[in-house]
Amino acid sequence: GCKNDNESASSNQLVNVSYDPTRELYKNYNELFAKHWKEQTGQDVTITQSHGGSGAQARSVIEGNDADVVTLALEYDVTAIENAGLINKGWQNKFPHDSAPYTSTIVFLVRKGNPKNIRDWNDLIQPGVGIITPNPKTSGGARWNYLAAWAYANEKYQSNEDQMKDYMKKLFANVLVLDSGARGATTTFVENGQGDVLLAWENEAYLSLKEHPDEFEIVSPSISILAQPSVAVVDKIAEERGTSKLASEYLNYLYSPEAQKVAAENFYRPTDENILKQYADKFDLNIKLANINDPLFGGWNKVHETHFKDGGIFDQIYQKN
Amino acid sequence: MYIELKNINKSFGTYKASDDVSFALPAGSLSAFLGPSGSGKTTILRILAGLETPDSGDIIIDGQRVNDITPAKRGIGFVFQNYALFRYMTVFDNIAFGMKIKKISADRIKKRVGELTELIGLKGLENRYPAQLSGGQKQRVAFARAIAPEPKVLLLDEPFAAIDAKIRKELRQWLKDTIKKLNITSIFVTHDQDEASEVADEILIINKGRVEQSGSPLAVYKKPVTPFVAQFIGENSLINNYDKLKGFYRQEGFSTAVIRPEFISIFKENEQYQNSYTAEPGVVKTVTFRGSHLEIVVILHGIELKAVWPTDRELLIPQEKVGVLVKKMYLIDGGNIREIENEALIADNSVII
Amino acid sequence: MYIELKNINKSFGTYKASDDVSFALPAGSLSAFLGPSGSGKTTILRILAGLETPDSGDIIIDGQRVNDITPAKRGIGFVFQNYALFRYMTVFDNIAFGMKIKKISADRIKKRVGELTELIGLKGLENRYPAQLSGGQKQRVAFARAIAPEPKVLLLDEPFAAIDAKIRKELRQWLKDTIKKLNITSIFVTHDQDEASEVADEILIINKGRVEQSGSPLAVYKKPVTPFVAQFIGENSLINNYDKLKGFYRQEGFSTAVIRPEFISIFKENEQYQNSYTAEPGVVKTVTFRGSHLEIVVILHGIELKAVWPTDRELLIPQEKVGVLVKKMYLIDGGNIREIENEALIADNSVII
Amino acid sequence: MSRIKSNSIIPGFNLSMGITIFYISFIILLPLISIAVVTSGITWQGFLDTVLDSRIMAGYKVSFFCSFIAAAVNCLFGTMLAWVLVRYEFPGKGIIDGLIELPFAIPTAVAGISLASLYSPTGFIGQIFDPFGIKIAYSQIGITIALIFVTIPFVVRTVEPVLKNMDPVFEEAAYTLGASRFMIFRQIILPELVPSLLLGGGLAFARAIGEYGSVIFIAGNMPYKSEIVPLLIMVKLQQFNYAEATSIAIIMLLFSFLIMFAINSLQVYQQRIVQGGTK
Amino acid sequence: MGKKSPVKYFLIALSSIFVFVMLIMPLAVILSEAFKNGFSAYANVLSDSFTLHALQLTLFATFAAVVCNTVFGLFAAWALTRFHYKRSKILTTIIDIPFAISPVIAGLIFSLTFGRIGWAQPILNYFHLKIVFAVTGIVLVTIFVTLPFIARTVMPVLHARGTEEEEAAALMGAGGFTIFRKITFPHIKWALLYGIILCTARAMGEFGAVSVISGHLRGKTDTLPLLVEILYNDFKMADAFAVSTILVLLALVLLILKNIVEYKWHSAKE
Ligand SMILES: Nc1ncnc2c1ncn2[C@@H]1O[C@H](COP(=O)(O)OP(=O)(O)OP(=O)(O)O)[C@@H](O)[C@H]1O
Ligand SMILES: Nc1ncnc2c1ncn2[C@@H]1O[C@H](COP(=O)(O)OP(=O)(O)OP(=O)(O)O)[C@@H](O)[C@H]1O
Ligand SMILES: [Mg+2]
Ligand SMILES: [Mg+2]
Ligand SMILES: O=S(=O)([O-])[O-]
Repeated sequence: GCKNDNESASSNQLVNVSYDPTRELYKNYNELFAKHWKEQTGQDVTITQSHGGSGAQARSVIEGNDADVVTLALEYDVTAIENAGLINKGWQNKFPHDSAPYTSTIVFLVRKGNPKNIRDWNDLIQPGVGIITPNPKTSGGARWNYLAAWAYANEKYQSNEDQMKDYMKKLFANVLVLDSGARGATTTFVENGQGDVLLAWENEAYLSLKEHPDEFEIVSPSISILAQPSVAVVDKIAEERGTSKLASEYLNYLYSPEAQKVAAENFYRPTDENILKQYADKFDLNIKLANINDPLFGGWNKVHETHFKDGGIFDQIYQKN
Repeated sequence: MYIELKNINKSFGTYKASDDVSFALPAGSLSAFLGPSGSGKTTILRILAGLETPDSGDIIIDGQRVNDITPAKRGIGFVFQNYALFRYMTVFDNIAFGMKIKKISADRIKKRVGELTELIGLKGLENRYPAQLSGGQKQRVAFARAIAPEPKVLLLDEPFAAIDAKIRKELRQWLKDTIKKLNITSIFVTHDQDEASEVADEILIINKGRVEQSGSPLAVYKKPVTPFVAQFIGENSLINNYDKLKGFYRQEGFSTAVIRPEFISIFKENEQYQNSYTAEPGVVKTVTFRGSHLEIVVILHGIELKAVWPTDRELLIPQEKVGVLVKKMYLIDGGNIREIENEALIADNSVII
Repeated sequence: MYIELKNINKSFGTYKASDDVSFALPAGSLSAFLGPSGSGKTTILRILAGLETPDSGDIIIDGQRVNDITPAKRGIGFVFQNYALFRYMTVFDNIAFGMKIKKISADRIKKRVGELTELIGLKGLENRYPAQLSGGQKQRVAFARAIAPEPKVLLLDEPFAAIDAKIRKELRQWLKDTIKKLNITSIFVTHDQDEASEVADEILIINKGRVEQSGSPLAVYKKPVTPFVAQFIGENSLINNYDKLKGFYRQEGFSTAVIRPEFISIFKENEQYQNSYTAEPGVVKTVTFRGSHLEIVVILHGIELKAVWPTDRELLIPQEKVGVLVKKMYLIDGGNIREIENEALIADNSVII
Repeated sequence: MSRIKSNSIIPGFNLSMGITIFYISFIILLPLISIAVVTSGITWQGFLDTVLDSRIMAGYKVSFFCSFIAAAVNCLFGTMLAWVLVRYEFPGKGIIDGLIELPFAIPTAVAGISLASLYSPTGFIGQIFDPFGIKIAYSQIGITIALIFVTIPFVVRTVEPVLKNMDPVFEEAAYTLGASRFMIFRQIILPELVPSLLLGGGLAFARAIGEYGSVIFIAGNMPYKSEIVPLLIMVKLQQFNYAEATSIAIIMLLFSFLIMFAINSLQVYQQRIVQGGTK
Repeated sequence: MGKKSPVKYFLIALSSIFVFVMLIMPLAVILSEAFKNGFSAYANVLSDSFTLHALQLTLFATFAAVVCNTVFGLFAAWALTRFHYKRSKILTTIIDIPFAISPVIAGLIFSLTFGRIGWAQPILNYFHLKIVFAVTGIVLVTIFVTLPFIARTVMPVLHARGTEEEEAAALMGAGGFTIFRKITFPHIKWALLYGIILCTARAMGEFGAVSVISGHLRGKTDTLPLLVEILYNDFKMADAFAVSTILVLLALVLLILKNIVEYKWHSAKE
């Protein structure tokens, strides 16, 4: 093939700092992309993956983990890297769909046969229902759980904030264990048999189902939230390392039909409508999905200010009284 | 007899630490176990106290067989070699310990501890910790602690071993006087014969787990009954060719002679003396000052003999020619001992009379 | 002089461990530091060896000031109190260590270690580890190790402290003979006066960081120059009301008298004796057998006095009436000492002559 | 400049002291400075607000309480284990002895997950207690259990050598004075063990307060009830709030030092009793 | 004195129960989870290249930490026990700090010192050094976390023994290295080995501090404990526990070694 003189050897090395649990997803995608890149440029590419809690991963990049691209659970976490001056402003618009190549949503995982007959958010605040969710303060995924519930409450109580808060209070009063991460919550629910319902990312719910097909079922609530894991090129680092082009292409290619299929196979909802339709049997397409940019939320920054900041609504729920 | 041991045996593994030990001690007596290191002194004491169980034999205290009775019930006080004071207790608490266990009232404990600190001369130091005491003071606290519960028998394992030479001497006398005053039947262990002689009414010479001889210090000194005792007690010269000395003849079976310094008389060359006829000419080899007297080594027929010389007489000097008279000796061999007098001297004296 | 210390001072914190220490010892001499525990003996030895640095003063060995010379270069052999043998080395390696450091050839080392083990009587035990030796054997290995590199000065810190009474006595003589044979200038530390007297040519009495007196053992014994020495040396009786004794009068400023046992003569009641006129009647309080002699405590005008009595004379018994003659005494007070004779005795004797 | 010099004849003072100080500075002190550097980015008021926040205070309470109980339990069982290992011979002793350091080698998260599965109400042990309404996992009991697990080696391994080297003569002395076994233990042996118990217990306590990985899986992490301080630090970090995180860290460090200092002081006091006066 | 008694059996029983509940049962959980999917699944996990790399990195970091801390521990023990140094108490306390510090904070302080936002960054940049989020950082925090072990096991032995043997050797003119090698080392070798083993156990198992500083780069900066967490978070419970068993196995090997060492140490003391 032809050799590009401008690119040094290191430019074929890519570091993707991602979150849990996207290991399988990117393992598959990286193979796909390597093939694609080879076809395109004739070069081999080595991609190093990094996985961890979304927030902790963002921090590691800020503190010195040299990531060319980040593929995190929350826009908020990517913004934090932006604020540290490593990602250029406007990264959300660099790639389609707010730079979220695949999405997910929040569903309920209940025990086989749904003994507590949990169908929708309202069933969760019944007395005697035990809920397992990670802590929105420490887990990115848990924030989606929380926001989905908030979207439901908004619908149900017609934006009456007092009633909404009351609903949230009742909901979290039923929470038995607030694990620090999504996986911890899943273990608590699945392995340790705690609670009646686990609030989980759709993809994680499917993973659990895959491991224990006979023990659980997934319940889709009437309304949920569109969880958009964001991707971005860490411009400053990519430039330093001369991988900007590769990094861009790496993320861009996520939107290709092949990559979208890989996402779907790994239980992420493809953003490509056509591919999504192909997997209609897999994903419940009837859930009404709120969006983080809806006026109700007004984007991550506002959400953080209102809900998750110290003293925000989430803290008020747990106000000691 | 107050304390009796009958045919006590005790082995550690294959090592026989007590070998058919029997003895009896009267009430109120103060006895010493004297013997070389490893001879089994501590073992006997520990068996008496109930800290070791004998393999066989009877332990009788005040007419009662106590083999199966715990130490505290035997009425025994034990003073350990390194005191074994409780490091985290004050002098008061150390002394009071045994009484507290007996649930004696606080008032009476206080009174008795007061008396005891008075007795041991440590009044006012009740609140000190053992580390704040000198060796001699520790020793006395250990003593007070042992006698506080008013035991009938007091056992002391090398009570003076860890103390300064000078203080040791003071303490010996103090201990002897105090024990006599309290009138407790007591046994102490030592490997220092001066100590045993000075303190004890009766000494038991222990060797290889056996009691070799017992009796008053002077009696044991003057009349050893086993070869071991003859050699062990006193500052002896041991010689083989004893028949070279005038007045002594080789006796069948006895290969070695033990000669005490005081068995030897030394005369200055120009001195007028009795028995000069029997004395032989020798040469002074060394003169050593030994506290209150001089120790002289003289050579006689090539044999080195230790003798004493008082500090207030005219000094002897090395190489000086002197007259040497060996008055008697012990002959030993295997298990036998025989005391023999200088025959020439007997003859000599009989002539004069 | 071979070893000289000049005005050495050393403090630990506020505690003055060496207080203006000066002395000089000739080549080839064998000296002893004698003093109570904590008096600063070890400190002086360690300063000499270079193990401590003095605050001020000069250390001179063989005419050379060695203050700033490293210990290893001072040519000093040191025998530590607890031997400090290298536990993980055999006897051979322990003795050879200093020579190996000096890069002496293996052959010569082997030869010298051979000689030394011969000298210390441990031939054949070269491959033992220190743990497999008895106390006395360890002591001798420590000695051999110290002299192996042929030091010019040998320092021994309480060489006998951790050894059995019986073995200690043997070892003393051995050490003395060996050092004399090797002719190394040596100093050893002890707090046992018998030991110092027996082994050393010269003793230095140390008290509170100061050298109180130095001289031959007999000289120090016979003529103490400070009150401390008078009390410290010998088996003394200390009395205050010395003017009650016949022939002695209270002297201005001297409140205490020190009387040695050999200053006292004791006479049986029915005995014929010289000076009987001057002797006073006393009563025997206790009789203690002390190895080769008896120690007698007599009471005279209510004063207890210690005296000696030979074992070969007719025994004294407690309560026996005896004649007591005090021939002389030391009077001490503060920093002064005075030797006084019994005036009655002087008069008495002068009469007879 | 203070004079750092040794009068000792033993060589190597400068070299060894130099290396020690350099190493300690580089590995311990230099990084520690960062805490101060980062925290200086917050006002004094902000610092106080952060560290005195009611949720954080609740966290201290949980952390200290559970760590204290864990350390206490380990003092009790650690002493017992040490005793059994030193004084008795019995089959399986080697296994017990060999397992003591296991908690060091197992990653804390693995330990936490295993313990959570054992002690959850459906778990092997949890189900025994569940009928009695006792919830072990997801409560402070669970936190305590995890902390006990990770700090087991400390007390056992500090007490063990002391017991091993203890002269039996003290016990014999008490025995001849008529003391019962229990009294001998309480009045003679225990005081001898106190310094090592303090040290082991203190180290266990300090370690427990800082423990994160093994606790969060079994804690339940309910605000005000079972949230530990390290988790709260993580919460702050999750919000990229470094200064507040290090503020809390400083408080924890101070507490750790206080504990160490207290232990040291107590030990000095003990030493004084044993060694007599200050020298 | 103490004959066989109910107390003895009670204490042994109680201790056994404690050890069974607190140590053996968690171990059993780990093993049973690891083999949940059968032995071949287990073997697959262990032969995975990332697992092998993580094992390699763990062993490397452990080795580096043990070597550094051994060297340091010996010098520190020498400095703090062979000489009367006024401030030795303070130094000893500082050496203890890593015991008292939360591992998470331990990791954080390194990140905040040597990381992109750390105050030492300009210096490191100048020299083109990368410490955190690289193997160096992992080694550094591992050193930090295990720093006290060796110094603190060796120090009491040296302390208890006094300095006379060293003085004796120095008097004969032996140099520092000779004294250490010939005189000191034989005394401390078992204690040293014991400290090394403790240090190794802890270094292998360290998670919190390393996690903060690793960056979790697969195949580069993942240690075994980190790999365990990633597998776990990836809904691969059995794989996670399978990897844990490597650590357990290493630990058991170490513990057996430790028992041998201790046995020898104590028989050497006799
Ligand atoms: N518990 C034990 N186990 C094995 N052997 C022992 C034990 N106690 C004593 N011995 C052995 O029994 C012998 C006698 O010991 P014992 O302590 O009675 O001697 P000792 O006369 O008191 O000696 P020392 O004067 O040195 O104290 C020694 O050889 C000793 O090694
Ligand atoms: N390194 C030190 N630091 C502080 N004080 C010391 C030190 N070495 C000795 N001392 C003090 O100096 C005094 C003299 O000690 P030294 O060891 O010289 O006495 P000693 O005459 O050898 O006593 P002993 O007969 O007990 O060995 C003692 O009071 C001792 O406590
Ligand atoms: Mg004994
Ligand atoms: Mg000394
Ligand atoms: O990985 S989480 O941050 O979503 O827990």
